[in-house]
Amino acid sequence: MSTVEAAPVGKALLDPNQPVVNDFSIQVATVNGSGSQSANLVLLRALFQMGIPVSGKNLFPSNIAGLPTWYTIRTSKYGHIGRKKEIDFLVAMNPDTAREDVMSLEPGAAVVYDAPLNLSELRSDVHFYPAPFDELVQPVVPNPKLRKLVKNIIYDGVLAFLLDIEMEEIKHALDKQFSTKPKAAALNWNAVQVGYDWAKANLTKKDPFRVERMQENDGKIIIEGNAAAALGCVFAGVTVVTWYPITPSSSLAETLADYAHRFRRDPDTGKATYAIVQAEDELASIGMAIGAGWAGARSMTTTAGPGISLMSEFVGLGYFAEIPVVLFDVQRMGPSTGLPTRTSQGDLLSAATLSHGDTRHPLLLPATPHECFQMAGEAFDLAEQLQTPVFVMLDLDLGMNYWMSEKFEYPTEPLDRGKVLSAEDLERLGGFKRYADVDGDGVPYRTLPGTKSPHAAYFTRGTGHNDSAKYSEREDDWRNNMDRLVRKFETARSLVPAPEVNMTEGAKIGFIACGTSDNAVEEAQGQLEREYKVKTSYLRVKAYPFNQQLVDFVNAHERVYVVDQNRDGQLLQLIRLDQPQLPTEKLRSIRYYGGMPLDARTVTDLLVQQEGL
Amino acid sequence: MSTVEAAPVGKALLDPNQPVVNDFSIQVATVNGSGSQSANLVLLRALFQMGIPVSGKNLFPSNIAGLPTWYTIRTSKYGHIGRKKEIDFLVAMNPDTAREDVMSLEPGAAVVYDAPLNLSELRSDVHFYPAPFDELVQPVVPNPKLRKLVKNIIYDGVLAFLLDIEMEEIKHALDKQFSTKPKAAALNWNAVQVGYDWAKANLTKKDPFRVERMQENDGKIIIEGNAAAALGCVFAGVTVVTWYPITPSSSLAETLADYAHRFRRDPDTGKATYAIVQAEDELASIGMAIGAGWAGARSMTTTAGPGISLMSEFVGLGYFAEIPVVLFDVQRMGPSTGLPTRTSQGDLLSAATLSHGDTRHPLLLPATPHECFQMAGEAFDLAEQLQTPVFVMLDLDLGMNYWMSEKFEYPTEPLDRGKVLSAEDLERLGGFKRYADVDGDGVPYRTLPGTKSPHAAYFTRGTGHNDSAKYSEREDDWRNNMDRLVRKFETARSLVPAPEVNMTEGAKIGFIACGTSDNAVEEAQGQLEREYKVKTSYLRVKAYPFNQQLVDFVNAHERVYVVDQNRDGQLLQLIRLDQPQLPTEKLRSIRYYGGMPLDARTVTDLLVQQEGL
Amino acid sequence: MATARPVKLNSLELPVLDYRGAKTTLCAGCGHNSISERVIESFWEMGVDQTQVIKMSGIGCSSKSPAYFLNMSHGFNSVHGRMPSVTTGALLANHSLTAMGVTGDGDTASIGIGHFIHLMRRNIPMVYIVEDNGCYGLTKGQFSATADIGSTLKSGIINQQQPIDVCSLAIQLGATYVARSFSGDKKQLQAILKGAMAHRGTAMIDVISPCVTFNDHQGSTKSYEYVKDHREDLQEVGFVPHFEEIHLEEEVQPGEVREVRLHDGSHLLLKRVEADYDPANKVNAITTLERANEEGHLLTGVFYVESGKKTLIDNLNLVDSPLSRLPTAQLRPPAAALAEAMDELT
Amino acid sequence: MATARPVKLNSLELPVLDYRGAKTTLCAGCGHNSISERVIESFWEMGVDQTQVIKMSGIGCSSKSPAYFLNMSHGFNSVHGRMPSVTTGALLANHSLTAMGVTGDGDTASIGIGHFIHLMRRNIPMVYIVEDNGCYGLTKGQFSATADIGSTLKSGIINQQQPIDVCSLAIQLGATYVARSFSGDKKQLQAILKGAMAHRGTAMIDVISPCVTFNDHQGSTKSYEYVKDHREDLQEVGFVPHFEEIHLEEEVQPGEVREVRLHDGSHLLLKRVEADYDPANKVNAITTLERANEEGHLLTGVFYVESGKKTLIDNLNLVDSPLSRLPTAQLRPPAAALAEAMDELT
Ligand SMILES: Cc1ncc(C[n+]2csc(CCOP(=O)(O)OP(=O)(O)O)c2C)c(N)n1
Ligand SMILES: Cc1ncc(C[n+]2csc(CCOP(=O)(O)OP(=O)(O)O)c2C)c(N)n1
Ligand code: SF4
Ligand code: SF4
Ligand SMILES: [Mg+2]
Ligand SMILES: [Mg+2]
Repeated sequence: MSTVEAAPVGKALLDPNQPVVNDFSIQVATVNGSGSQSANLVLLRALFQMGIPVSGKNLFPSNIAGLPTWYTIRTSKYGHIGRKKEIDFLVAMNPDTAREDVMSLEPGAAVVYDAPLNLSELRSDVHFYPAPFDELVQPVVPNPKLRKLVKNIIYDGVLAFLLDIEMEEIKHALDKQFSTKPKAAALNWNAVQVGYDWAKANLTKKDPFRVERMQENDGKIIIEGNAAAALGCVFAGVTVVTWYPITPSSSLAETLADYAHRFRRDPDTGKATYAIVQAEDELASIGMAIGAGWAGARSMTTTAGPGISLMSEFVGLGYFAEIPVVLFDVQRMGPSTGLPTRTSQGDLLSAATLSHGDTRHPLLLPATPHECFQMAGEAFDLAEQLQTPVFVMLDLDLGMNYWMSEKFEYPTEPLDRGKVLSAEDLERLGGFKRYADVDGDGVPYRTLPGTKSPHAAYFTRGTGHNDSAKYSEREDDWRNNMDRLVRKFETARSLVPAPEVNMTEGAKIGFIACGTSDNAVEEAQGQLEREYKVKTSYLRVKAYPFNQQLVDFVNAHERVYVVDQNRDGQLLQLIRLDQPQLPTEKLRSIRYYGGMPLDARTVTDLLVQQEGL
Repeated sequence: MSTVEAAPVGKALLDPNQPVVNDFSIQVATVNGSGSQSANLVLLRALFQMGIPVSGKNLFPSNIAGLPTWYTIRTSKYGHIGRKKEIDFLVAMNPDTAREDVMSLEPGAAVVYDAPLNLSELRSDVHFYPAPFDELVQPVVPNPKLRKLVKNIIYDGVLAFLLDIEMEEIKHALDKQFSTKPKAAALNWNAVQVGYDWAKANLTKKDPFRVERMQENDGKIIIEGNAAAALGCVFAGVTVVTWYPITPSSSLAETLADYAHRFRRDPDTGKATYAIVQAEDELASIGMAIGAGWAGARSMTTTAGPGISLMSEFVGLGYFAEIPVVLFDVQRMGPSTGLPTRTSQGDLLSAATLSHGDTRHPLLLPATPHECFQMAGEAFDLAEQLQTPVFVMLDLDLGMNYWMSEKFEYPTEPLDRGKVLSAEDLERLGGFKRYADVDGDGVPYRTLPGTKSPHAAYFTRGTGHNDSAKYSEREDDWRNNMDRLVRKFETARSLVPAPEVNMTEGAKIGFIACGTSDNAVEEAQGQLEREYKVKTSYLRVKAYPFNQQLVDFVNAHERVYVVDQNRDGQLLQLIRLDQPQLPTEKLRSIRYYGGMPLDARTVTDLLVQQEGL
Repeated sequence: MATARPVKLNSLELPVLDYRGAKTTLCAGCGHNSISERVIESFWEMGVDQTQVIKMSGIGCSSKSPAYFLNMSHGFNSVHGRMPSVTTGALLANHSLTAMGVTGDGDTASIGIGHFIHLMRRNIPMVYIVEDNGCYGLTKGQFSATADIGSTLKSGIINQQQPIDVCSLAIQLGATYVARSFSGDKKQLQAILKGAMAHRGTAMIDVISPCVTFNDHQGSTKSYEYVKDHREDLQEVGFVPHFEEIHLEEEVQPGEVREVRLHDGSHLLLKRVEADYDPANKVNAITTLERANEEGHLLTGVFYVESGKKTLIDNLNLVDSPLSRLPTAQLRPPAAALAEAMDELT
Repeated sequence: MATARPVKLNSLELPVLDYRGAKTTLCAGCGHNSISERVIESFWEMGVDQTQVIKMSGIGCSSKSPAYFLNMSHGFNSVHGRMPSVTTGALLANHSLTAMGVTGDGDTASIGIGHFIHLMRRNIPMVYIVEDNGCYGLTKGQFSATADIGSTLKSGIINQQQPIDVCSLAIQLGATYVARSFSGDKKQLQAILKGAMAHRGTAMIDVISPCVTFNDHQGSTKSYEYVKDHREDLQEVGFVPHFEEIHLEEEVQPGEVREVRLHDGSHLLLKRVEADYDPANKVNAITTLERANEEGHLLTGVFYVESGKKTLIDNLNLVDSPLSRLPTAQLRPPAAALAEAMDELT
């Protein structure tokens, strides 16, 4: 590949005298299992601690060690923390990908690379900074075995010099990272300094990119969505957690176990107020969760697409026998095993309609760790209020990447345990009918096993039953029950979180999106306004089923673009199924299904294309 | 309950002097496991042999013995073989339901009943014929144990007298029914005659219902849809059948085993050209079928709703790894275990979109045994042409009830085994790319394991792959592959059977329906024309995805009613998802989900309601 | 309150009638009905508080039977083959419940064998009854995974596949009370059942329970006939509840009887133990079963009893009060906890 | 064609290189890689025609390995825990194929145990290798169902659940060649593997294969260290292919060696059989394993070999030519057949 292909000869480089401050992206290309993860997190934290809006996206392979990994960090003084497509600053440590990584840069970008890779010949329109990492690491780490793991941290030092990252913050971040391993902390700090000093002594800054302290992050935290959801569950009083390991959901259950162990044990006895069981498979984990929900637990399971498919039969039982249970689906790229370490919103349709026969399930659609925390609580309340399976749909980007966030507020509302009759209630009522629609909201009353009353017992089944939960094949019983379930779903419509609506004066075009598409859409709105003078409104749904606000939003605009991170436009499909009266010609689809976190430019380009701008 | 409630006093009975010939319904109410099934089939056959258009619907409980069963037979000189709601002639043999059965009759109906039940007091506006079945059976069957089983056949004799059914035809039908058990045949014939003679001597005909020989059934057969599909598979060259028992699909696999045993063994060696395996569960049966399809078999599995749910993960693999396999879903009433012995079209949506991630699967939608036979063949061709799972959606009504049908034509077209490369092809081509879109139709070429060529091997996986079937996590590989699968689905659109369109001059209203809704819709069209002077057109889809004809049909009418035998209007939902550009305001929904075979009156009433006629 | 009583009452002052369920819809003569009778008697005689019992099952004729006993207990007729996981979950939510699982051989050994195995591994505290007729009754008699090689269907089809012995599997995989009985043996089944109720841990009982409609013919190895001819008792099983004294009938010599003490203080009395069979010896138990299978004997009796082994519930170290009954105060950590977590993340 | 050869060729005139696969993406030092090496050597040395082989697996690091051997064979990396059913189906379609299944302990013993059991019951003719590291490697090291009680995770968590011994299950359920080996024992593993290839029926081999990244630490019972310390060989296993003469080294006394003849005429040589262990004795095999487990020994060797037992394929009485290759003439019955069926239905 000649340099010419990469950039027209003579194209002027960006002028370093016009610095680009707090508004660029860094990509670190390494090999997984090489300890680069901590080096990257230290970098991210240091920038975060400098008060600069920042985000980090880990692009890792579906294997344990030896394959290419990319970590991209974006700093944005404007607070845009969605993915940025173009890489401004590359750290090339992986021989296997270095060539392609460099060739795909925009002119004017900068590259720190492992000297032996000899990348500087590749093109003339980017700034190169070779660094002899192996030589640098040797004196720091006598033991050759350990070198591989420390080598990477050195680029933190080099970047600190090139980008003006404050060394104290790197030190601080390092200590946090290795809080449990002071030895490792010291060793790594040592290595960082070596990198910094060497860079200072040997490199001259040529590129325009640098950072400056800001005050944006005061009181903010940095956390993965899975951890946030886990905390949400712990504070929502989850009592039974059953799961089966699967990327990208495993860390939700594992973090939950850690937090629960700390915060959910009896101070005196040390005994647990929760049970976490790793099941033998997903059929068992949902089965246990359903059994637990039936017996009165706040129960949940965590999984990803393949697990959702395996849970279909049981979720149908949960819907029809009316059992509260919460399912966390941390979506990855499907179909089938697909790309286990790539993000997507590909399970929306299957989750909402999971199982044979006529079934519908509420979905909660968090877009931030803050919402992961909050909606975890709402999910358990909804499940028990409605006595039905409730899905919380995260995705890999939200669940496994680190996000800046406001601190979570301590929940003050009491837990809503739904319509459960106590022995006393039963005494007073002289009995009850499990599936009678007493309140007209489609939600029946239930009793828990173990309720000490001769009137408490009823028989739960996935087969036809009448109001009294007695087996019935009668047509009228069947239809009454199925119609009540529709009423119940309408009740759900009024209970689930309302969308976030953002109307723009004079906008003819509207966006509808959910989950992690949020950052890209918001940033795209700005791009459209600035670059194309196109005003847009934006409605972000936070849950399915949808409410009147969505209908009004569509009616209030000439064209509405529904943004989906899947091939088939599943959010749009759900809207069509849920609100069939909406004028079809107004609804358009913006779909991205490449597995990366969605970026604003993609959204902008696809809209511009369809608008013919 | 007083007779007054049942019918206004003084309401005149139908005049027996104005006979109702070949246009009424008979319902036999018995207890299951009491041998009534053969008595009813003999009745059905006798009428069939008399050349009268006839249909029989068995309404049985989800248990083996001792619960109420109803068998309804409809004779219709007009050829309407859908279910008729109103019962004209009741045979009440079941003490548990007799009261309700009688009270729900229209005035003017007739009732033959087991004398001890004393039903004649119940109301004065129906004709009663008590018969002492126990007394009658005693002399016929010395052994008390056997009496229960023979008692029922006696009502055939009584009905023969009351309805003018030809005794020779009953004899003929009996011999067919008991062809393998001449002793039983004789015994039962004896009992029938006893019934006839007794009736002749003791009953005076009061009601207007009777039959007369016609010539409608020459060359016709009478068969269940499951048996027809089984025959279709045998003649379509199915080689691997894996299944797990479940009502109402079991008889498809079991009949297939019988036919295959007769017609698919090597005449010389007696060895089988097919393998049928009862798997340990549905996950295994679809897994085996997929493994077999991958290795070159024409493979299939049979199941019902719960099995479909359990097969979700594997079907996603089949879609993504592109493996031919045929799934027969004989639909029963869901969700969950639901009503295993009631019919429905409740799996349409879940089957078409089965599995997580972005997936779509072709559905074939037979309406008659004739189509069951034919589409079984088409399904295997399609699965191998498209290299993807193909569903054939029957329902309990079609699969387990007896239907009149034209004889099946012997298939003459060669089997289409799809794009399979032989060792010679590979030699010539010097290799191949498993997932390359060579022909632009989205359908790639494959090789079968065991192909003796160094170029034949490729690696099949449910994870991301490139054209050459190599593992890939690259965004471009993923998107190219997913886009090709969309092209492939468009190819499917052009290959699946076209709808049956029936345009009516000047009709503003159209019907769209599928499967067993057909009879009800056709009859309803007549009712609307006669009773409301409303002209309607009718399009019956035979497959999903849909084609341009459906779009044109919708555009050609002011309002289109989509008929569904499920609660959520799943056929309409599929139409919305597949053809989102269709004007929503035109599309309306007629839904029945009571579990009985759909009847014309229900369709008519629901349309009239919405039309405000 | 000791007034003259018209009907016999148990320790809870309840007549046996109160322990019945809905009218059975199973075939007359079905072995499953006899088992339901034994359940009713046993729970009544042991004076169990029904409100603290859960009746769990999968799908099948056998799985329907929980509807036919213990009307005052919550019941859950779940999905095919999945009773083990549902029951496990229910006990996680409320470990004070007494769990009674009833399933079929198809439900457990065919579709459900995976969940069965993992339940045994966890030693979930419950009574697990397999109503074993070697076929799928509810779907009209196809072979299940416990059908013996050579056994025939009514249609004449012969089973050629290795049967699964749920007892030897259960022992091997960690169940702590494993026995086999016959629906037709009132006395043995009741003793074994009561023993299971008195045990803490997974008590797995395989009960041969003929399907009179589809698998009770000549050639079937699960017919009443066949069982009578091929059955061999490992011991004569007696049961003495914790609230009664053990006293052996005269004719029995002490050495002849092995007393097995159970969790709640009740005892099993195993009489005429062949070769002084030790139900605590795992390897021997498995060997004995394998041998019996090879020799074509249908061995019944109590094969294995292990007391004191921890259950999953024990291992989870849960608070004493059932999780399902915990008040918000115990479910939601204090604000300080959240603050702590937040500070770590800044 | 006997010209001077630069590289060693096998009976098919192929170099071992031709039996390799893609470059492994597993961790350096992973036991699974060693097993792949043994597979490559064994198939090469036995001169197997790769085009007639299918490589089947589920999901996991272990299940990835079929991509790393036998490039010229069709491979199928299916879904988690379902390799058994997919392989069964493939063999139904074409019973002339040689099936090589590779899975992990999580894939087989956790999610897949049900399908595993039913595969054993059917005695499906295949080599079934469990690459057993006691954990879920690909999802970062959680316990699988073969983890021993007391074994710890890196995080310190201790397993409290009864492990599944896939060997004793396999024997009990009908597998006809059952062995255990260690990824680090080149000689034994290769002999056992070749024996499996020469056998007809289900050959189930449990290969302890340490996960260096997540389960090779102190406290793990599946670490290289632990295996070295606790391993016990039931026999020294030798293999003589059908195309070679058996000759015993001098120092071995005839009585010391047991020769087991295999389906294709090859022989296993089991030396220094402890207590003259008879691999044809099922009950004894199971007892031996259970005892070893109780005593905490990791027993390796060939535990059970049963020859001549019918496979599912045999029982189905299929035509000789693979179903996948039948011409239309054999697939579609004549018109007369349909006419006959129609007439019966009039
Ligand atoms: C997922 C699923 N598959 C299949 C069925 C159909 N089915 C109902 S009961 C049954 C087998 C019951 O056999 P068993 O457990 O032995 O009970 P039995 O009727 O013999 O007492 C089957 C296959 C079902 N209900 N659900
Ligand atoms: C249905 C489903 N559930 C969970 C997963 C996630 N997953 C991938 S591999 C694996 C376990 C692998 O363990 P094992 O079979 O022992 O293989 P190893 O990696 O240890 O070699 C799991 C749980 C999946 N891919 N599919
Ligand atoms: S079919 Fe068999 S198992 Fe079912 S109820 Fe009747 S006898 Fe019992
Ligand atoms: S993680 Fe463990 S099992 Fe997976 S490749 Fe690495 S060492 Fe092997
Ligand atoms: Mg059974
Ligand atoms: Mg493993």
